[in-house]
Amino acid sequence: MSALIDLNVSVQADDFDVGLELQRLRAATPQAGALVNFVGLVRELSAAGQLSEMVIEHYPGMTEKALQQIALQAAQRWPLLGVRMIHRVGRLPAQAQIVLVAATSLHRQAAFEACAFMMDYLKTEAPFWKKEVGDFGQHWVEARVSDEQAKQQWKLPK
Amino acid sequence: MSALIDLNVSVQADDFDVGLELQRLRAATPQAGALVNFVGLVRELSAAGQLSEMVIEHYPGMTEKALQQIALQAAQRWPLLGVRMIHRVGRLPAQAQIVLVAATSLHRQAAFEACAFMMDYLKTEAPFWKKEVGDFGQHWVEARVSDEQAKQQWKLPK
Amino acid sequence: MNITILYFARIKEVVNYSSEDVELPDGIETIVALKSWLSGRGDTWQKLFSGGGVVRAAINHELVDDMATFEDGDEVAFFPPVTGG
Amino acid sequence: MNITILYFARIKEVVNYSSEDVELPDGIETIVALKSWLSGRGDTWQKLFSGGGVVRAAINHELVDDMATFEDGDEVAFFPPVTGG
Repeated sequence: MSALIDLNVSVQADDFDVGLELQRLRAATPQAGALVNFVGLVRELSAAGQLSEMVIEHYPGMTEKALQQIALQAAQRWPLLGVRMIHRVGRLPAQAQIVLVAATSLHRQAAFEACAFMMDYLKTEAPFWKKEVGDFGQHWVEARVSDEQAKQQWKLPK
Repeated sequence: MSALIDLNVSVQADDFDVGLELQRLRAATPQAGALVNFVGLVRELSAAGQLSEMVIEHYPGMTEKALQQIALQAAQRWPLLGVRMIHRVGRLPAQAQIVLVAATSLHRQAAFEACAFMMDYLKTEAPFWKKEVGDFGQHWVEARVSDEQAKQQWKLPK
Repeated sequence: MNITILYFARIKEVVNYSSEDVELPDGIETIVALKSWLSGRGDTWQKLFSGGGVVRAAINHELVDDMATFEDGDEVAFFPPVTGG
Repeated sequence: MNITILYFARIKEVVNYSSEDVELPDGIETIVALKSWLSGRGDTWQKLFSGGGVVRAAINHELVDDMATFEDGDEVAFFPPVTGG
């Protein structure tokens, strides 16, 4: 099934330019008919209160591998042409971009499902941890049961 | 359910800048935590053969209304913050951008599902017709049964 | 009553024009009745509205089914299943 | 055997350092045995690995469960459930 032509994964402190990243992905997979992408953003209003910044810690070395494995798993399930994943680490202000997941395919369903799948797996398997800092002090974000449940929905019957 | 802050629909001959459109959508909905977007592209290799151009006809007046209705339906089902839809018409070369559908929301599931929903409805309810021109001559693209089936999956039990 | 009829895509090419204003005889007020009345114009029209492919309709920019009714001054459109996106 | 242990996020803050090289007594070769051995260091460690919250583990960058085994020279990591994205 996998005919992935372009796979690009990056963990970085720097911000990214969504338009530019999508252009590169399209240039690498010119036969694509569909492109879907997700951007995750730092919300100003967290569950705890007004947020001043988000600090993202990660496990260098493992994060890149985890993202690649997630992309390859997606490419085994859907006929994807290209995948681009970027996850930022370090200190991010409110409204900052945290993560980009993008996929190209011939038809839209593959790209839609693969992007949702990759985000559900990224949320539960890639070693990133968020700390929220704001008028409430600072605390580590708790893992959400709903994210684990979202992942479970993708399990294939054995 | 609907708290849509920003809804922007456009039918145009001109190309669009995805990065810029997403920036505008984000600026209009700064509280968003998730952004999902779809871009549909002219495939060089169609079912009929090598394509030189795609010609898209539409029903002026009805298209804009149809897109708006689709966006409002989505906003009734999911807690969306903003929606941007652009559909091009006229003559488009291979690899050109045809359509953009983007949504912002607090959490990712709403934006993912709403974008897939809007594309399934756009494909089956918005009055656009594609003609393919290539080494095979030219012909109108046939509606796909799979698009109609995709739409049926969103029907709510009565 | 008087209505405007628009044709799009393959259907526009078959009938060879994109719009017309028509005066309808009494009793023609549903899409199905209009299709039947237009079919009386000859082979091309008959073939278009019978079996040869699905023809969708809109009244004043709203997608409708065959039983929908229109009124004097309405804009009715006929077109093939849509293929945008 | 000798392994390197890494700690991340909340767990790093609790144990107060981010990595250590340890020499393990014979028989400590699964994640669950390692957790138990580390718990012997005192209250902080005991509380960390018992009930007080889920501690996830990785061996050489692969997520593993409690029954997974490691070997001499491996890198073992302990961390809370991940919250990226």
